[in-house]
Amino acid sequence: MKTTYREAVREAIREAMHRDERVFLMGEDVGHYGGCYAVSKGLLDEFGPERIRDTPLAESGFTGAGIGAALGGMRPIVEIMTVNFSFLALDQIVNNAATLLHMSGGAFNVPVVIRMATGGGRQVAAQHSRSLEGWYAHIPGLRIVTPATVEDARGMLWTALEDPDPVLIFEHVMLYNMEGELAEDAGPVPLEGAAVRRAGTDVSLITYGGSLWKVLEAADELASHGISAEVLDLRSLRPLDDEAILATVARTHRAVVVDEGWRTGGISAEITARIMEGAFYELDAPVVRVCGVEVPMPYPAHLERAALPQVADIVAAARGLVEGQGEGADAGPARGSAGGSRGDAP
Amino acid sequence: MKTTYREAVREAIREAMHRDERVFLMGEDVGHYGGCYAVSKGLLDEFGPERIRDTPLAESGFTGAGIGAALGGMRPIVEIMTVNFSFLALDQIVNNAATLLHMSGGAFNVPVVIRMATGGGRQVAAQHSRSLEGWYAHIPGLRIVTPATVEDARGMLWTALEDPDPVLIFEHVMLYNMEGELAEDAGPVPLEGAAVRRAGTDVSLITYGGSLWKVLEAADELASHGISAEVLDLRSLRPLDDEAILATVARTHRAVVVDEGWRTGGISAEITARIMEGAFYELDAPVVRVCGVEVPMPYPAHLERAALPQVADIVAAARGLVEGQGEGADAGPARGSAGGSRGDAP
Amino acid sequence: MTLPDAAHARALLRSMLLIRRFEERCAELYTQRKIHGFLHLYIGEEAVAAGSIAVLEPRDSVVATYREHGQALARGVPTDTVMAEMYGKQEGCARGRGGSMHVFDAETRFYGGNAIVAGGLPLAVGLALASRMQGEDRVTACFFGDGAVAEGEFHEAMNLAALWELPVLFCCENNLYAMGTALQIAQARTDLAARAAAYGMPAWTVDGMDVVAVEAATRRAVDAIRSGAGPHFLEFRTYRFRPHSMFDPELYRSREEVAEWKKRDPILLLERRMREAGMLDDAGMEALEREVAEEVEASVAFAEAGSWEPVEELTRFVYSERPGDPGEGEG
Amino acid sequence: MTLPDAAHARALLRSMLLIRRFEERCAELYTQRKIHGFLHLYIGEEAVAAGSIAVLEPRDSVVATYREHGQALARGVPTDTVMAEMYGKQEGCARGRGGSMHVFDAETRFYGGNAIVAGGLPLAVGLALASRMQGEDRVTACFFGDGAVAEGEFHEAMNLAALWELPVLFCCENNLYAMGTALQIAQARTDLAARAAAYGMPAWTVDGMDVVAVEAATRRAVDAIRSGAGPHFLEFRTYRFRPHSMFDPELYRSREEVAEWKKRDPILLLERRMREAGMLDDAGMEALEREVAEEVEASVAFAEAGSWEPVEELTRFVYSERPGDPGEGEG
Ligand SMILES: Cc1ncc(C[n+]2csc(CCOP(=O)(O)OP(=O)(O)O)c2C)c(N)n1
Ligand SMILES: Cc1ncc(C[n+]2csc(CCOP(=O)(O)OP(=O)(O)O)c2C)c(N)n1
Ligand SMILES: [Mg+2]
Ligand SMILES: [Mg+2]
Repeated sequence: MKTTYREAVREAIREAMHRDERVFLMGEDVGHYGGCYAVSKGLLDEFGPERIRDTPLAESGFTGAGIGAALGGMRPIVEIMTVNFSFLALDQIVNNAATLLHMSGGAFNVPVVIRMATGGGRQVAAQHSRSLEGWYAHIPGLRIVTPATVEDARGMLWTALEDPDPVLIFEHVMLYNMEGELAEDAGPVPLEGAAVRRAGTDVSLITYGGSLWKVLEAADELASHGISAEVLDLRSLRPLDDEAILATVARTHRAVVVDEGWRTGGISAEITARIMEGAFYELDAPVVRVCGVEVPMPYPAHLERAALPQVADIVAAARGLVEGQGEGADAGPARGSAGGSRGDAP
Repeated sequence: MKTTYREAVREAIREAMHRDERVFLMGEDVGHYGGCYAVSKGLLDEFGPERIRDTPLAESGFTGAGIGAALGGMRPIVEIMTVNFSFLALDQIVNNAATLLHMSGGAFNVPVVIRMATGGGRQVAAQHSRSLEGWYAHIPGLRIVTPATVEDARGMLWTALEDPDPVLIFEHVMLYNMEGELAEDAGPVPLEGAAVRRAGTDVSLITYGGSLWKVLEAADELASHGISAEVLDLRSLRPLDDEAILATVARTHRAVVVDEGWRTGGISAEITARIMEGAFYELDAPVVRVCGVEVPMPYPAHLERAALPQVADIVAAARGLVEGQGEGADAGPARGSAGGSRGDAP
Repeated sequence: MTLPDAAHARALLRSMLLIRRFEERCAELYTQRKIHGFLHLYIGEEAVAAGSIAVLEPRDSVVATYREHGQALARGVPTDTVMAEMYGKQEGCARGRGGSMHVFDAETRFYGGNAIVAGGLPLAVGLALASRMQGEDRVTACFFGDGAVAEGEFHEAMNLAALWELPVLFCCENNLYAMGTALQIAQARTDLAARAAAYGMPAWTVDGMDVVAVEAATRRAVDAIRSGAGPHFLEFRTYRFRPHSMFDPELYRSREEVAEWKKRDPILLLERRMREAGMLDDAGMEALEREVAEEVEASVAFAEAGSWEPVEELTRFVYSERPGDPGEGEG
Repeated sequence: MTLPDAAHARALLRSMLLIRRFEERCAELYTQRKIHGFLHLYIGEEAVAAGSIAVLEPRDSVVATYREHGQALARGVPTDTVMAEMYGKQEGCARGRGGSMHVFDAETRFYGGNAIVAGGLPLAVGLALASRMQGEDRVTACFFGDGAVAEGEFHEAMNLAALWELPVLFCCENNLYAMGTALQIAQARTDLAARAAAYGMPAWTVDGMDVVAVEAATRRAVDAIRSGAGPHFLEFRTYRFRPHSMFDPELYRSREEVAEWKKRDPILLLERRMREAGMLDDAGMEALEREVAEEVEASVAFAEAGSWEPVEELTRFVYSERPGDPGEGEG
């Protein structure tokens, strides 16, 4: 069955609400507006305003209320429109959701699911384009998942709602319109465990979320250059699937990490560090990172394109690594001038 | 002249306020209470309540007001009691302070200085013990400094106030009572550039802030085992001093990164990644990290001690690296059982 | 409200008309894919920006939201550079970095263009604090929507401003909706002026479709603020005629409601009264339309003729440039 | 306020006395380095917790702050496990993980023990929302200080509770100071009940030194909430006799002010009235003191006899344990 990512998330919410009366959705404009990305369109009519709960603009208040409702025995899905507004809810997410189980010595767990849109590519500038899922992965007590396929979008929400602890689901804004194949009987999908999306032998391309599709495209192009790239979709950023990361590196001996988030202190650094620690002697060359350029997102298309990892950057990095031309596309300022597809006007 | 870290910060504030009438201090309990760590004790009497400004409990409000005052031509020092409360101000710090210069195409810069206490070790449990300076280092537009010595505490605040952009200063809670030597004519200290605090040839111990003193102690102990450790104090986490990091690794060919912050996605990962990228072929063995255990801080002394990097852990890690016994003390759960000094009751 | 003199009435009408025509052109340019991203139109609400900002002096400061073309134009940010900003050209008032939601202009003390709901309020408090500490008699006018009133930052900013008696004018544009969320779904008490009064500051409700009323209330408030009476809060009752942004299917309100409000179109209201007062005739109106159309078209031409910032400059403006700097932020 | 019957009056007195003696013992234990970290004493404010929590049913929920020993004991969290928690022993009500600021107890629905000022308010709103959606007639009582009123989270929580008409009782302990910051330095309007009323919820000011008044006001509010009248706000005017925490040099208030308030010691007030009413004599008071002292000493013995959680268990409780789990969080 063909479905869009948006529909997959919506179906996951619908089914969960039918399956479990403790489940409800709350957030800004999830009801009457139909969701800022139209994810929850139609659900208000089906479930009513108690369970499809429009909230005031009060990120800390309603996220905290979701955490409290979870403590009280419900299974809330809290929608924060985008990760950029989640700063306003961060106290509740870190000081409460991530910490209560431990502070209470196991007395109170927090089964809340928090969904948010993430990522750039829509020319909505600095305050609306960040990718911070890797940043959240720093926080013990949280699970961070980044479904990249319609199957994961649908199945991970299901599993997240059955998890006793807080799960943050990051949905890349560029994926909502993406179509994919979903089995009629598709079920829940585990929250842990990376997936090899394409097998290969020369180089491992390690990525997740919205970047997966660029990486797969890059792998195609690499094939035409005679390079066999393995593509690993991390799927979960906390916990990371060390085994899968080390296994792919053990197969290819070279790795490129692709992450739309900013490079310094991003999840790309952690992956690189884990490879250093766990597969140093397997490496034929240092791991290369292709990341978002460290700049608040500029509005114009040509600058936004240059600020985000593109297929050409990934290809160049992988070729550089395999063909031994050094590090290839770097995420520093220099990257702006490399690669033919960037730099031209919109 | 002997002085404590606390006095050094206080003197830095005093002098800045005498030097520049645009400078003022604002935050919770900086005035009548004298500062929650007594840093600003006495300043209210000297400068009055306009310039030593007690604020209500409203982290976002007064931090944003500090950013606004900076836009308006003042040079505010905003004190957030501890990094744990800074989540409440994060929207203002990231969406405004870090971003305005870029969003405005250079029209408006934000010369605000934000100081906060960081770190664990005082048995104040999960909501008061975090080390998140490395996490903040992910954000472009911010400068992150972590003075470890009385000289840096005094001189970096001076320089920060002359910087046109937002500077976050992290003061480790365990340092306030520390005494150190300060030259009578000590001047401003640059915000960039790591410092070699001890020269060595066998292994580089890379650290910053409150951990510096444990690392120096570890280096002493290593010397007694015939291991010559070089100690690099990063001093700034954004920007990182790549040159200094790569240079010390080039000298010793082995590195241990010591960071009290949580391991996954911490600044330790970034440093490891930069060594991977810039000094891979210099390495005799993979970089080792000694970090805070990934757990919200427990209250009891023995568990807190086990959750934080200790001298014995650093020594074990460095010896493991140099003497070839593998990775030595790791920051995973296993660490809890290594090293003699931890694990006993308080 | 009695009309001001003819010249001033014409200026107010022109100010509103410029916003209207500018934004209508923006909507066209959006469908032509000249403007991208989020575009939030102010159409229907022009009287608020035109009437209130008319009262401000050049030394005053303005803080606005992502729906800020109206404020920017009323404030005198050049139409050319605002349009170039919409395009993303480097001749834009924020060098094209900001786009529609992030108009900035140092010349006119226009501090954005903030796309975080309520995010500008603490900034306005700080700007006002700076003025006070510097002994300047500036007023900082801070615009925000009804939706912002629910945010914690609103509360913190209101309390600080009132507590410290700062020269801030809070201009709440109550257009009854925050995206698709009607005021009564968002606020336990929908009388927003009463909410502000709870902080102990003067707070009045104003007909936001009547530019003359807007100006009069603002003048009273600004005079009081400048004479040291501390912050004031104005709740402007207004309505947006267009969807929230270019993506909004408008499921949450009826055509009838929109039609009803359009009868109180602020431009028509003023135009009618000026005609009744003999201040305006067909020829006068045509001339005004022509003048405004020329200004808008000139801005489009300016933007079209503008240039793209070279991609090599991508990492500029992450940190301030210093003498001798290559002008690059940290990579 | 007229006194309740003798047995109930004695129960209230006992409840306050237990808090007082427990905390006095804690202060000693702190100087003996048995208790560490931050220790915030409730001494002087006992009437608030004792009087209000007396009204709650077992099915109700309580959310408190870092100054929560009083609430915990009044709620019936066992004195033994609270004291063991102060020590950090694994027999503590939070296995020793939390310490003084983080008392938790599932049995009595005691949801902490939150050391972020105002951080518990949104949780209380959510707990109340859950009760409502589940059709339970629980009340959630949420305690917080005057300092919390300035926080954005206070505002957001108040609006949500009022908007959704949730069964929450907001118990504001106005002890006039937030650490060293006097109320008038923190609030533009110091009448906190009036501030709450602005959200459209019933809000009353109560003499927080009079346990009978506290109980009566709480009963009125809880009855109303349970019958579906939505949230209520009680401002308890009280005073802490001790420093903010064990580190506070108390530079911000005078000895005279403290002495003045001590004249209204809530325990002395009730004791005196009970004696006047013939409900209590010296022998009765001595018996009560003895009973309480025994309970406190027993809790110290319990804590002393407790054990340290093995360091190998450090990473437990980062994530929930599942069947077959080694019980370790992610490393
Ligand atoms: C903190 C935050 N939350 C959510 C959003 C998404 N958003 C953008 S505009 C808007 C509605 C704001 O409504 P209002 O304040 O009434 O202003 P209006 O758009 O009506 O002018 C929302 C929810 C945002 N930009 N910032
Ligand atoms: C968000 C936050 N900011 C600051 C602090 C530090 N702090 C702890 S208690 C306190 C004072 C709170 O005063 P109030 O709410 O009146 O409660 P009281 O201590 O008087 O009971 C402060 C500032 C904190 N814990 N959390
Ligand atoms: Mg609105
Ligand atoms: Mg108080």
